[in-house]
Amino acid sequence: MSKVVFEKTKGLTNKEFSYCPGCTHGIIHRLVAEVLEELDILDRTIGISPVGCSVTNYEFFNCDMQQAAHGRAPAVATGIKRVRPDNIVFSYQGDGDLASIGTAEIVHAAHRSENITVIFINNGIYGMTGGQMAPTTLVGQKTTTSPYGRDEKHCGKPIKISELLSAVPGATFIERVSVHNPAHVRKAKKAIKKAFEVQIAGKGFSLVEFISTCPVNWGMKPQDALNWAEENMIAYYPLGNFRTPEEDDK
Amino acid sequence: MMTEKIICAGFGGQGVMLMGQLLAYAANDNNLNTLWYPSYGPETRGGTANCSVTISEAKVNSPVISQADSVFIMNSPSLDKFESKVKPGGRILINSSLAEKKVERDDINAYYIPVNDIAYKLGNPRVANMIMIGAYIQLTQLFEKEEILKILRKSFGEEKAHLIPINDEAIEAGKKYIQENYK
Amino acid sequence: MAKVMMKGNEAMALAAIKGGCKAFFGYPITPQSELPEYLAKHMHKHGGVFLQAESEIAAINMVYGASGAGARVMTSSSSPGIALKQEGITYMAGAQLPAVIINVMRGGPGLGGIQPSQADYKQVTRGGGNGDYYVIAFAPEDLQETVNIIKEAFDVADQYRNPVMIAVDGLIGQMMEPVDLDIEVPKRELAEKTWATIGTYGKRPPVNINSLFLDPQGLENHSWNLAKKYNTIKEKEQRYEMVNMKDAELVIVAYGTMSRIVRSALEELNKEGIKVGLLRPITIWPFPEKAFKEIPESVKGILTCELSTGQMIDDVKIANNGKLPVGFFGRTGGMVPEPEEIIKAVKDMLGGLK
Amino acid sequence: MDNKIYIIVGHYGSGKSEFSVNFAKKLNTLNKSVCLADLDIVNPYFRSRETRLSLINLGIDVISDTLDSVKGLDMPYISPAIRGQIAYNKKTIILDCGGDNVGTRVLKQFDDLIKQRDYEMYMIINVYRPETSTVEQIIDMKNKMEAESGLLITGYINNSNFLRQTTVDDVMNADSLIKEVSKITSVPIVYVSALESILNKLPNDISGEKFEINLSLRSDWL
Repeated sequence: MSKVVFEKTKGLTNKEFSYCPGCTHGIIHRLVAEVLEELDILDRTIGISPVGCSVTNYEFFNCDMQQAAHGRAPAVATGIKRVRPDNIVFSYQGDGDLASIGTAEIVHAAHRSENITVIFINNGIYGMTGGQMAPTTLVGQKTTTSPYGRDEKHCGKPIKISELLSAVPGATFIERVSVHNPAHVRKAKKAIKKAFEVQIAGKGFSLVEFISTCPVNWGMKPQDALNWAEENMIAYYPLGNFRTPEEDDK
Repeated sequence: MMTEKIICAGFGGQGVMLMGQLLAYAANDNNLNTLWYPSYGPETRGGTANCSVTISEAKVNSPVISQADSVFIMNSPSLDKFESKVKPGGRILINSSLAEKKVERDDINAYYIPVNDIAYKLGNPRVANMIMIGAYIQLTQLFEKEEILKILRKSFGEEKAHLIPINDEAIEAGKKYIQENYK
Repeated sequence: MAKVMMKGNEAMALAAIKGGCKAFFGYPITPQSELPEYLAKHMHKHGGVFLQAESEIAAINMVYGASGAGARVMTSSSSPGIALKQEGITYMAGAQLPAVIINVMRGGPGLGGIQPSQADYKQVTRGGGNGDYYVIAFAPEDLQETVNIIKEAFDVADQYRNPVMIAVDGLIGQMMEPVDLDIEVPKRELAEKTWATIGTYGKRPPVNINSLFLDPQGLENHSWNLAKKYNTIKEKEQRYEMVNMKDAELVIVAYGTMSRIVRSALEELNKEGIKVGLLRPITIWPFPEKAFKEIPESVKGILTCELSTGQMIDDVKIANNGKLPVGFFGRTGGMVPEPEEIIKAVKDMLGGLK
Repeated sequence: MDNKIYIIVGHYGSGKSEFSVNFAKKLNTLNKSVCLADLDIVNPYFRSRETRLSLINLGIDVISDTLDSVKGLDMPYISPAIRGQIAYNKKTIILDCGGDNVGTRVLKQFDDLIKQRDYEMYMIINVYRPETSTVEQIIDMKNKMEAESGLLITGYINNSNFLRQTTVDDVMNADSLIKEVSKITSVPIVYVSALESILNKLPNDISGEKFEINLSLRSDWL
């Protein structure tokens, strides 16, 4: 009798990912989907697709989905959760979406401690529109709109969303993770699980920030991109938990 | 068909809006058509405030009153602004405690009532507007005092029920002032 | 229930509750703030949700989410706030989501002023955001009509899966009139919201609320399907009132507060023996073009009266199609004319026609 | 079997995609098994993928993004099939890149695989584009594109034109400028490309093999 070594999660559809080779969207999609399945909440989950490279992720997540305007996913999530508090609601957003155009929406969703879960992908660049500078682009990093490297005197230092949101009283669970190696992938999945458990328990706003890569727009091979993320991104964006529900913090 | 168009004008805080609303509520209780319309926004906070009320047996159309049957003037600037809005033969009720001037027109009926002084004597300066209402219902016989009090009781509720007697006194004082000074 | 005296903004809020509204998301702006204030006080008593959003943009996107999740939902604002909401409104039109949006119009452009205005006519009737779409727009003239229309509007929005806007000027929001909130309004036959994202619960495949089309052909097909829907709405939902048309020499086209002022003017003109009719659009989109076919032969000209420098006049000209001379009278910036000004405009126009 | 990789790079708007499409068709008529991969993720318009269907009808493989999109789609997904084709080593591959050094950045994904194969990287030059109008500018662009891609440019293509308003003099003036570049950098001019009406009038001693361009990406009115 053959043993099943790898079974595709029910949280994903059969559609093949459209992402570039080496893009971490695929693995993060899979982790989220596995958690939804393992927590047995998939059939009551409503997800929100952003504007960005993952704009069509409603094709991949095997649950009800709504596609939102650029940056507005937390507001859309709020609308859904307020009228359907028994459903599980998550938004999936990139750094242009969440950390730039949608800063008001994410800050206020955290501020109200909206009982939703946010999956935040930070790869320091705008992928969809072709490699422009994001608010999270590192100082010195070259993009199409910072062709000489990001100059902090010109456009500031990269924004640290997890730190920023953990200063908002309403934020219940905030953790920054990475998926650059298998050990961190396992850790990342735990964080996602915790975030959804916080929501299931009705404890309020949860967000997991992923240090992610964009090999194509960074001009690197996938493995080099992972190494670069580990050496440069994580140095600036430290991994770890920033907020956890008080009663669990022992 | 009866139609009565009223403009109330004064400072914000003098209860000008409430005067108009009371008359509109009373009209509705009497199954008359009515429309109350305020000047709104920053004007209502400390600046000049005014509202207009139309009461009619017919459907009320234009909310804008160009020629008023009755105008309440609670302060001096309002007299300058609204004297021209009184229709010929109409009436103007002036708070002579604050508006010292007399009207310039001779085709309207002016009533000078020192409502602030009377209110002060009654022991509550805030009921000046109710003295004006008393004067108005005495002049027009449009509503009974009891109808006005009924609306006040409802809007004050239990919490402010103790304010009913002073308002009753104020309306009565207004009525009396007209009876005694404009026979 | 007997008639009650209510302020326009409060009456609109209560009408929404009576119309089955289960969620409200908004942001304060004069002259409509009493509306969210009223709902903040009362919505929960009716099992509904009230939430003050961080901005108009967030509010309309909350409406998008709640509507997508199958709820009867409303937002309200005033002109500059509606401009901010246009992003969400076009997404809703694209994703075919119903909602009721109240616009208590004030003067513009820019921050403008807080006094009554109808200068949003084009913002309201031309879709307002990007893309080929329209919102169904009602422009009632008094509180009773406003209340009845709001109660009906939720059904209209659900029937066509499209946002419905109630465009009233600041005066209607701020005034008090007796109003009966329990008058029965026509009910529509509504299909179950099988498209709503409420969780699959293992009973059906996942659904998706979306306005993105990767394939231009797909987007073209979608746009033509929407156009077909809008044509049905044009055919079935034009609403208007014709007043004093018999033997009229002139017809005034006016809506909202302006039509009330015109009514007062018509009474005076009638006393003078001058016969003028009123064509009052109740829907401004679809514009009541059908009404223009009912204008009698006796009419020699059309006078458009608006609280703007002239926006609806374009639609009047299209509907008139060159048949009769079209004149204009307008006040704007929050200035509201007295009936005498309309009377003068009528006499001027009639004088020019003779 | 010619299983070379031809990489077409150049300044934004220099005519890379037009050349790539025409080049693919030409190689196809020479009975080569051709695969055209559109790597342009910089700008979603005027890309060779727009001619995808007509090329497929000719038997040319076309790889664009993972969604196989045809028209201006703002989804810059690089298909894993491109890597597969390069490694497969059986077909003549044309890699049509996006503009500038930003457009060559994507090549970094495959540079090791490409180096294992026989490749040519042609830089298309239109000296009438403002940022490649001097010898210094062209050489600067070449250096930047090589740095970003990790690959070396092996030939120039003189594609200098003003679309339908191009004259023989325009092409000749460009020829002398690019010759200068060629001399300094020791990289040959491999083609001179133009519309047929111009190409026929060019002298035989002009640098590079004459290559006829048929406009396929621009509509007639452009």
